[in-house]
Amino acid sequence: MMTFASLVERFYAAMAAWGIPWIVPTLIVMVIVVSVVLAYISVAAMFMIWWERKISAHIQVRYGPMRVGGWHGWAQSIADGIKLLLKEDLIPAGADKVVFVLAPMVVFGATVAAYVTIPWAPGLIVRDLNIGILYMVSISSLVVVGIIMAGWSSNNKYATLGALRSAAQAVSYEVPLVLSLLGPVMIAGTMSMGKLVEAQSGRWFGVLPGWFVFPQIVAFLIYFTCALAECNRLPFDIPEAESELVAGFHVEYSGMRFAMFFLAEYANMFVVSAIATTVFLGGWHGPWIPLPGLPREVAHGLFGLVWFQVKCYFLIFVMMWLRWTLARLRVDQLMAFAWKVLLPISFANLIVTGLVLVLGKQALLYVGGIAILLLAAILLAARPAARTVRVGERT
Amino acid sequence: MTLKLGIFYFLAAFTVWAAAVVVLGKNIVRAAVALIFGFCGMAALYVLLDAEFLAAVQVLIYVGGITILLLFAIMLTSRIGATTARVVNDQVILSAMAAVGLLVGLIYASTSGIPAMSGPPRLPETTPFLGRALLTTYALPFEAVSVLLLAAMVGAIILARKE
Amino acid sequence: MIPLSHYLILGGIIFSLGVFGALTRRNAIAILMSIELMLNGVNLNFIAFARYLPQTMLQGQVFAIFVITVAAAEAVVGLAIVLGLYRNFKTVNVDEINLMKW
Amino acid sequence: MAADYAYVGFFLVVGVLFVILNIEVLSRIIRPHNPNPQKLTTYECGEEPIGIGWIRFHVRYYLYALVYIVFAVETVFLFPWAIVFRELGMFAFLEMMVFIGILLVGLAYAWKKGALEWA
Repeated sequence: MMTFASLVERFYAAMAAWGIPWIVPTLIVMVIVVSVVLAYISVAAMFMIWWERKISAHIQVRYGPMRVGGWHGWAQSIADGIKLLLKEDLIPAGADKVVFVLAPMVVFGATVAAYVTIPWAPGLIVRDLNIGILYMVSISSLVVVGIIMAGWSSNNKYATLGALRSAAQAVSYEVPLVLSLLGPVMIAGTMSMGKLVEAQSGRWFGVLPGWFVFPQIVAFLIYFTCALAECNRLPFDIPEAESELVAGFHVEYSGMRFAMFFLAEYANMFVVSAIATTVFLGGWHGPWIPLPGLPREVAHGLFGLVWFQVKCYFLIFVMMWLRWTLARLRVDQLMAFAWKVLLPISFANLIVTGLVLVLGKQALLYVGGIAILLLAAILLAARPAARTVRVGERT
Repeated sequence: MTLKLGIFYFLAAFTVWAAAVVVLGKNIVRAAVALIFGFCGMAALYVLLDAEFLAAVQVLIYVGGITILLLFAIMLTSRIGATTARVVNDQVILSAMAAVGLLVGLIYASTSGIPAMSGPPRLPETTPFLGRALLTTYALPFEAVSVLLLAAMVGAIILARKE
Repeated sequence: MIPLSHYLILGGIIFSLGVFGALTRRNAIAILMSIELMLNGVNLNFIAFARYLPQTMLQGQVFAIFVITVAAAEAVVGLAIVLGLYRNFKTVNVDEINLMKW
Repeated sequence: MAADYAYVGFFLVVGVLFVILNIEVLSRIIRPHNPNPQKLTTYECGEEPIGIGWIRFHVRYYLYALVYIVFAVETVFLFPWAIVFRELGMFAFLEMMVFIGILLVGLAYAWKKGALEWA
């Protein structure tokens, strides 16, 4: 919202008039901003944990948490948090203690840093970095490093194996993820998150909203699939498959250390949804009405804030819904899917997008036809041959 | 701008400390972890030099790619039980003399050979500029890079897969 | 403004540390890590020059991208060679691998 | 420009401080602390752990990471291309197609050689 920026400006001016050096108001603003973001992360994560339990319960026709706090057990996550705070902290005797302690810091710090360039509403973004989307991709690669550190330092076979699988899966799905984000970047000609949202303000053919999901539907589906894999959500949760690896890389973490990983996981779910919303679903765009008694910008900003949240939580809801609908993939299927299906399709999407942009819209028909043929050919070629699994074969 | 200078000194100290742990550390995994922090410190220094695209590339390629590869290779080859093994060979003194000599030469060159330059007040956004440069002036090296990557991939697969 | 020489000296320190590591470490992977450090020190110099010499039109940054690319290729192939060494010699300590020494 | 990234550094530092505050300060005051050797062994579903957890594993993990790096480097070149390609037009498009085409040969090779196989 424009008014936020002007408020900050007025605060700076007032401080300067008082003769206070510029560093003081700058630091005050930074501390306020980071506190708001951290509070949002904590509250949103707690809400998501409760929500996920309720959704899973309703899908399985049961109630889920009902007691703590009265109405539908809304305080369940708070109770869980207090319980984790009271739990004893154990570091295994054989662990590499320095790396063990550092790992949750790397994971959580990187997750928090990703919130710097999320565009919440018109003009309401902590910093609109000009390499926005690339920044998002590269900062989230730090999370993978943190996971390897956690798994390796535990000195536990399950944890090591879970971390390795997690890293292999994350790097496999990273490439199609980045390629799918490139389509919208090519259309908009910018990487900044704020400008990407602004580029979606028009309309397609005068009726559909100008969201990039319509020309880039293939890219959106690829992105969402890869985002599920990056978050280790089902059906891609092989790294922490409880039936074979107990819990994956964080088996040995207990109490508050485990809570930090848990918090980062849910915060990360919000980040990937926010990227999808920003890049494909038009960010804060949506219908809005000028509210009486409020300036135009404030009304627009408030509606934008609401629309952004609605879209993000819708995507998070889909993630949770999928978790209780789909079965877990086998490791070999998981890897083959990333490299042999998603990667060729995302390259094809990139090439088609480029052709349409270079040749103009009239090329769309030809290109569309060729693309469908190509996709069909690739899918046919990549279809796994009927495979007999021998008894006792290990994957 | 003494604040910027202070940040520079902090980042420089952090990066040099991380590099020293990489070079002198006994535990190879800890050296790799220190290398990750060193790469992040370098990325921050790039940002200080207005090269934010390169900073992102540094994090994406070095931290997200090369260090993961290094960690995988360490876990594939190291006998972790033997941590007390000697980490340096018997040329330490000679090598230290060579490194210190090199450092002295480099410091001499950077302080006396190059005039003090202040640089422009601010660079424009670098990414479109880099894109234009890569696709026009440096088109040939750019295509050569793809051949290099192809060769590296093929070679590494052959080397790593031989059973 | 930070003087250019600060960056150059920092790059020199990191490069020299890398040289020392590459010359002294026994573990082949540690040698590769030291070489990555050397490349990073060089990159810092390139980017510092690109910043302080605007008439070069960011040539330094373009070159740094190519250096990062070559570093990636070097790590991929180098580590594959280390894996091959380990398969044949059951060690990655370069002073124990003396097949080609006399 | 560079000032924008002060926020990035600040967020990173505060994120780390948040973890330290929660684990080492807030929780340390109220949580119990009485470890014993049984508690401090690594978890292996109730069995006594045999050997250390730092197992050696299969080379296939390395192969995936290897192919990943090559394509990650490629995306580094794709980002500046995607930004400027509308102004450079057909020429830039063809150039990038050559680049991608050569890398796709590598992908086909890896595919054929079974580097993408989990076996």
